[in-house]
Amino acid sequence: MIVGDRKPMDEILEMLEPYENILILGCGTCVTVCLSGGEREAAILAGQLRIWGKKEGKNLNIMEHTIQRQCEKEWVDEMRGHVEKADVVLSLACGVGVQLVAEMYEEKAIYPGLNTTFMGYPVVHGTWLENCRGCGNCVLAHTGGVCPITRCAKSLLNGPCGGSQDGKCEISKDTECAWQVIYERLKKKDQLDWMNSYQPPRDWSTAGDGGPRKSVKIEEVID
Amino acid sequence: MKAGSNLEKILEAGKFAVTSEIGPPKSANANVIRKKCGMLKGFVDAANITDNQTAIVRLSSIAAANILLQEGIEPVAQMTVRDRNRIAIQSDLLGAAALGVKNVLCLSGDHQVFGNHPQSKNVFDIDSMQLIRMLKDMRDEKKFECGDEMDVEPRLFLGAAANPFADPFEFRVDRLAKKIDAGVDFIQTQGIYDVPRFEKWLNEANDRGLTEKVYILGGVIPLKSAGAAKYIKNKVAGMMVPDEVIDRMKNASDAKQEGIKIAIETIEQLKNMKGVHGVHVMAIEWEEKVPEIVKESGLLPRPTA
Amino acid sequence: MEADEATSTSEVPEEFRPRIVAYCCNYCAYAAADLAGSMRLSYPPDVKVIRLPCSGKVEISYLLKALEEGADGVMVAGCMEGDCHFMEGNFRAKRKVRHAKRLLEEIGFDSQRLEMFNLSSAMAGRFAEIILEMTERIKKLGPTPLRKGVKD
Amino acid sequence: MIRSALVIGGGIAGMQAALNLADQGVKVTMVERESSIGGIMPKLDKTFPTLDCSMCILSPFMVDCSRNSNIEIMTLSEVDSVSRENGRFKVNIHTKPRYVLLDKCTGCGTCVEKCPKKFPNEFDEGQGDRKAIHFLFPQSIPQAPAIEYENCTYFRTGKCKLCEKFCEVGAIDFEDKGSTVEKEFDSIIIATGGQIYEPDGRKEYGYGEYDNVITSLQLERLLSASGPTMGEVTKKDGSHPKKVAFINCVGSRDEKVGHDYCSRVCCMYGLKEALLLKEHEPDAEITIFYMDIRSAGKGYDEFYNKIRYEDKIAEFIRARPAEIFENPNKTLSLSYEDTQTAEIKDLEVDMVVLNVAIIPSDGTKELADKLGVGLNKYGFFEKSSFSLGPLDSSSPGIHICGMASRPLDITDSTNQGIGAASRATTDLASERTFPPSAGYPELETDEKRIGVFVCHCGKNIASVVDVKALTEYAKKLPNVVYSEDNIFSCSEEGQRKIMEAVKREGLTRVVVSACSPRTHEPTFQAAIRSAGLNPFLLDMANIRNHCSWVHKDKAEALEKAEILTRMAVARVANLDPLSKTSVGVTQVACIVGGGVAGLTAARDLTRNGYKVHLVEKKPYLGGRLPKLASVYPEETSGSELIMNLIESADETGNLTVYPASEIAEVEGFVGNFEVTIESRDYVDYSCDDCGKCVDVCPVEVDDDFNEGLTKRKAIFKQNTFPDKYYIDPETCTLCGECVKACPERAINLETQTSNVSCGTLVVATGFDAGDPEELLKHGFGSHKGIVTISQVERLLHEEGPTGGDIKKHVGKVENVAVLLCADMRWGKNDYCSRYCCLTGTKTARTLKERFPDANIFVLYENLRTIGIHEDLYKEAQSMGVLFVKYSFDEMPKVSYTNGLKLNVKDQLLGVELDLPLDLLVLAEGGVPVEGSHELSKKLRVPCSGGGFFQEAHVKLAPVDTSNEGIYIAGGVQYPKDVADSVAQGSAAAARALTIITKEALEVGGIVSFINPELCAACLTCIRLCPYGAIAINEDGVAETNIAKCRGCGICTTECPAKAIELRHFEDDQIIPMVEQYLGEVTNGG
Repeated sequence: MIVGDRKPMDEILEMLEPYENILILGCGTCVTVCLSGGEREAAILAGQLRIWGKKEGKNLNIMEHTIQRQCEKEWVDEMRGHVEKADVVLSLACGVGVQLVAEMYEEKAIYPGLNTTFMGYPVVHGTWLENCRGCGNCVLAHTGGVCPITRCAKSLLNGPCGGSQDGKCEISKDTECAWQVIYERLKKKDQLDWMNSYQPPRDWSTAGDGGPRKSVKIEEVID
Repeated sequence: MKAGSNLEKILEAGKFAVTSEIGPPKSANANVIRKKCGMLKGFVDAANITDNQTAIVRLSSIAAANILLQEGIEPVAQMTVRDRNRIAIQSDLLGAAALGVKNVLCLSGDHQVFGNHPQSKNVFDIDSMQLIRMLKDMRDEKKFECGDEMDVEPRLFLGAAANPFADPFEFRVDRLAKKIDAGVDFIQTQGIYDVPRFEKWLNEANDRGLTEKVYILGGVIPLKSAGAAKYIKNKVAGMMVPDEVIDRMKNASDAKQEGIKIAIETIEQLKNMKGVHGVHVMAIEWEEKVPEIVKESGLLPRPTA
Repeated sequence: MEADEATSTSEVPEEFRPRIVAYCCNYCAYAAADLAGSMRLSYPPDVKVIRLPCSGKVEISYLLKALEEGADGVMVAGCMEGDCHFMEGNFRAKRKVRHAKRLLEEIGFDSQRLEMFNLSSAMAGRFAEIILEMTERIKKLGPTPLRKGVKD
Repeated sequence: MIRSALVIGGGIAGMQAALNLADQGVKVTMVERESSIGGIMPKLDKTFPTLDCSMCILSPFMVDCSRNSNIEIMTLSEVDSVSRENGRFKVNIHTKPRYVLLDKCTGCGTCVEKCPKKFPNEFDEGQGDRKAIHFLFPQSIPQAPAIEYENCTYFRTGKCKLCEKFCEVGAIDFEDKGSTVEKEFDSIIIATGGQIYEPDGRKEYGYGEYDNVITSLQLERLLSASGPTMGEVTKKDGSHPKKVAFINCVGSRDEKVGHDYCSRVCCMYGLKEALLLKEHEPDAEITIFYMDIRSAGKGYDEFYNKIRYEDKIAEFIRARPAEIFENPNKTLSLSYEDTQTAEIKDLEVDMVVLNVAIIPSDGTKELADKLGVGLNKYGFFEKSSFSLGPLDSSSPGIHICGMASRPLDITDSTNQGIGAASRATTDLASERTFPPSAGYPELETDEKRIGVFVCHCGKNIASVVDVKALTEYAKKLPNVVYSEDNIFSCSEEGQRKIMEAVKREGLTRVVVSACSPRTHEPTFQAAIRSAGLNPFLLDMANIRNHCSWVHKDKAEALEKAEILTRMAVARVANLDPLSKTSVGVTQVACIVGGGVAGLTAARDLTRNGYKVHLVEKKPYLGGRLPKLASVYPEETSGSELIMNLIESADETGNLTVYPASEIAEVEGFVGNFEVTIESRDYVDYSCDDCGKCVDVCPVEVDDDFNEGLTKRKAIFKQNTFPDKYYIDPETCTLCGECVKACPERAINLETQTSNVSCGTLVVATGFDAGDPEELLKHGFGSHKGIVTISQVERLLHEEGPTGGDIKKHVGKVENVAVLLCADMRWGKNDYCSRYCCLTGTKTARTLKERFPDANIFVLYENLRTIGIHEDLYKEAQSMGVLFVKYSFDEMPKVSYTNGLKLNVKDQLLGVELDLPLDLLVLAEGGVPVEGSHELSKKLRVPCSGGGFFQEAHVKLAPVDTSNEGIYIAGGVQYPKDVADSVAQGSAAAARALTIITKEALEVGGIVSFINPELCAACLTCIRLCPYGAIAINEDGVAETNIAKCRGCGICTTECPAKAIELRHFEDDQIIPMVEQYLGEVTNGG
């Protein structure tokens, strides 16, 4: 899923400073599941802002609303009534959602309430780990299902660097060395050949280094 | 001859090579480098110039290499893939070759979180393995990475690092084999304190015939204090210091001298190992001690190639 | 008011009676409050208890809501750590209160107005003490800044 | 005829027995001679080793007893006489006058306040005061005071009657003469408990004479937050003690006072009190005088180690002080011989705590005579058999539990109390009876018509809160259409008025502003339900406990009462009618594990008339017991005991055995589990014992039945059930030779899968004896003379590999050492296995019996022959077995290269002993059986750290698990001896009976509800539910299993989509209370 973290409050308050009618817009999919932008987080943020407003002597009208997905036009369109009542929308969606809302309500002030951090999964309740960078050229078939592009701090392709020790990455003892994991998995499966042979430089053009990406399912598109 | 460097010649001649390392200053002060050159001249066959080691900004390794050439010491320019993409690397090394640099050490580079610009964006467009192959192709095939041809190729003697003390240990010889396959000419290893582990790695490399395909220079880093030894053991990823070594440093009346002694003992051991073709003495900010270490190890005078 | 009742402090104007909401676990704090009654322990009347099945039932929005509505203080009281009737509800409550305190601090609201306490059902004396402690604390902090009314 | 039982004694064992009987449809009369039930537990501050508040954990059980319609509590009562008629008991019960009428008293306590006389409080062990009319303790059940005749001014002088004057409900009755009733019962449970030894027999300690020598129970009261000093530990002069000594074994292990048994609990409560004392008085210097620290139980040794070695709470001195002198400044001087240094020393302290023994409670002899049951030599009730009948007296139909038979801790008293509930219902023809479900009326209108009833509680509320004003105030609250005040809302009249008003005014919701919902909500729920209203449409404002009793200022109190009432009105307006639903129960049990605990459970369940599926991993039943030459103290062979159990269960026709079988999968929940059993019982019962299969079997392995001393084939037979050949599936290679050789075609090498439906599961998979890895450290396996106790049992067994002659194995038996804690407590396994001191000492004694001239040493670190097993220790000692204390810091060293030798440093004599040995017996402890973790995952029952199954509560729910309907018994929970395993087997059976005796279970009510429209299927609730009650349903969203939900509400607060509500505590029922408290008061409605 897409993981996000709520923006620092100072930044949020600065964005909202000029406005009185504020809509906190939650998103019901990824950011709900990663506990950063769903109904509950929207309610908590709204509560915080109300207290802040009263404390500052502002006459704020804080509204909360959560929709299924802010990254789909139809859903975003459905909340037009709510948006119209607000001067500003603080979207708790990922960057995708914020952009679509901004696009569909061009006349409104649309601000992000989250920093979209990465794509990952919860290791244990409350802790998420990044494990895909969407590089557009998946190598998982060769690496025992562990992505070296994402999980190796140097995105190496030819095995662990000299900083790998006791299964940990050189950048921190809390980070596991992806290549250690890959090595163990492949060894167990008796599939070390790929890792033992030279891997040439990658084509990063699919990873966004070739400019903004677009995915077209030609079978779905009527020209 | 691949590059015709002094280092290459000494190794080709089957002589025991000695290299050392010079860290460029964190400023534009060329005199620092010149001073260090003075210390090393006549005691080493070549000296490495580090490339923004531990991701701390220092004077450029290629520029420093040029100063070494002026001072009459053969440089080994270090090149990491952390800060440059394949375009910049190829360009810089063409320049280096044009200036007369003949040795390059291909490295991944320490991650920038350690350095003084932890907020910077890293590159890692290619990895050290791919860097070796890219430079080999430039030298031997006269081809850029993209396949385009060039007329005058960079003649570079290609080095790489090997770390027998990193994990997974079983993969470390495989990785050496990969580097050889990629086209490396010589290897400088991580600093050796745990000699048995190094030997274990070397024996396997010998068994697989790898030491006949590449020159191996054992890394030696003299210790200054017991505290430094403990720091290296606990804090530096990919390095091992056995407790006996720490104890020796702790119990010594003159710790610095003990560090030098340990370094010399290690070199003595390396000299007698099959598959070791030289030593790489990394006296970090302690370059003045290199002559003593080289001398006491019986490696003087340095042969002329 | 009787002279020996330990509710008056010198610093704060006499008329300020704090309004404090206490979310209490049915199994410990609420029971301790009941026992405090049985033992006729006296404490200030400024706290109103809301009974919950477990302190783990406390939501962050309950805490914020009370403050937003103008409570001068909010407290959560759960079982002693390790003694939760529902295994670990009090630990979840502890985390929530800690988080809520952070949320308050980041909007510049004094998080001392919110506190979590742990006690067992037998600790009637402790309950009275906690109420006194919280009342005193809030009296020192003065009325909630939210009741100053809207500035123009 | 309705099934009925008499429980004598209302302590923890008696309550557990009564609750578990009542919950399986038995009418229970509980007779208690004090004015409240509770026993000793209400006096305790906290309980070891978890330091739970004693009253907190006990109180719900007491309240349950008082609310259970199958339980009649008779306090101030004793059994007068007993006779038997047609297999039933006729019992006369005499009740002493309370002088307070229970049907009238509301427990308001005004009388206690007004009573002018104070006397030393017996409940506080003579510390502090109480009135002549008093509650035994604040939470007493029944919630009514009693007048102490001897101390009452009226009874002494004929004047006073203040209590009567102030009682507004006329509950005081000075004419009360008490009563005697005759009742009939199917069975009787003795749960009369024990009492502490009053140490006046040890004059040298000056108890009762010196100011600051107190008993451990007195200290317990001082530590208690509700004790006489409100939790302050003070000396007689009111100051705080800075130096305190605890003396263990006061009255225990002490022939002088005639209690030479070990009281089993004192080491642990002593440690606990030392710890609590240190918490109260962080500067206090504490010294503990001890003989052995007997911290033998789950988590006990860890508790001891933490206190002694990690936190260093106290100094430990192995000595028994000879005498105590009181100095003029009231400090105390102790003189003692340090047995580890042999020096005579003195110690001066401020306070001495005597860790006193447990002795039979007063009146035990008289009661035994009335019941016609015997007493043991210590004066406790005698059991039919120590090991196999730990809950039975020698008289059929009369059962014993708790400390009535021997000193026990709360956990074991609970085990026995619950267990007695299954023993007392076996082999009966009478019928079970359950209270009918009261029904949950629906609400027919959306109209909110709220009635508010304000209670005076006599003067309790009315003297502080202006009740009339509050009643008028309530009338103006939103949606309130009616309000009235009552003198006592909870009295019969008060309840009738509420019911009438509900009907007359068409009320749809009710608020009672009175006392605590914790005590009175059920009362008023029942009242509105009788008036046709759903019981969940009620809320209470606690204007007594939280208001009138704690505030003195009338204006403030009224204001607070108004707010509390306003809040309750706001909540009740949004409450929804809830209902519970019936789920049918599969009235069958499944037992996993066929050792002594599992078989005991099987016997009790089958003899209660229920079908049992018994799954055993081994191809034969019996577990460890059939291997034993003798079971202490019965001296009967283990296999005989097991065969008796099996026959007793089998003859009912209710038992299905699955040998060589394992649980593959468990689905479902309490009342309806689906269990998949995989069986590898390859040989069927047409086997005619010819043994040809054995001849052809090519697999030879160590015979585990003979503890590896001999070999056997993969197909084999042992002298236990079933009586046929069988194959050990773990070693069988499925080669098929036996199939070909069998003339009866009795062998089929296919795995059979059976699916069994059951309402409950009992897990009794036992423990494994000995940790091979640790035993290796003593040379086990390297020398013939180094054996385990299990091996000795086989070597002494007539049917064992040497025909009972151990000499055949080791040659001569002249020098023997038994090493206790061989694999426990000092290395990898840092816990005490509890039973090995017993088996080790028993082995030493048996060997001494066989070889009187042999030198036999027992090497111990702390000798833990707990309870009456102390007998065994003394017996062995008197026979000449030598006991040597060693230290874990200087472990005994074994050498065997040049003859077997052992070197040990005797910690008491300080000398090193070099012992040449013929036999070194390693007393092995218990470790979790292989596969415990896998089984625990299948059952969704957690394991505690070491791998033993985790009980729901270490003290009061020792056989329950966090998965309701699944119970544990025996070694799977923790290593224990046969008697304790049997008691737990019965306890698990009793718990299982509370499920399968019912045709249906009521579920639902206050449970969580997940709105499928909002659920994002994020799994947060599933991960965080402590009871595994939530799962993703067929529609791909989370759904609560209302049978598993316990209503904590944790899921509701964590759901990121706010899709979950806890019924009865929904956001729109909580938030309006906050708004009504803090917002502007809305008038009118």
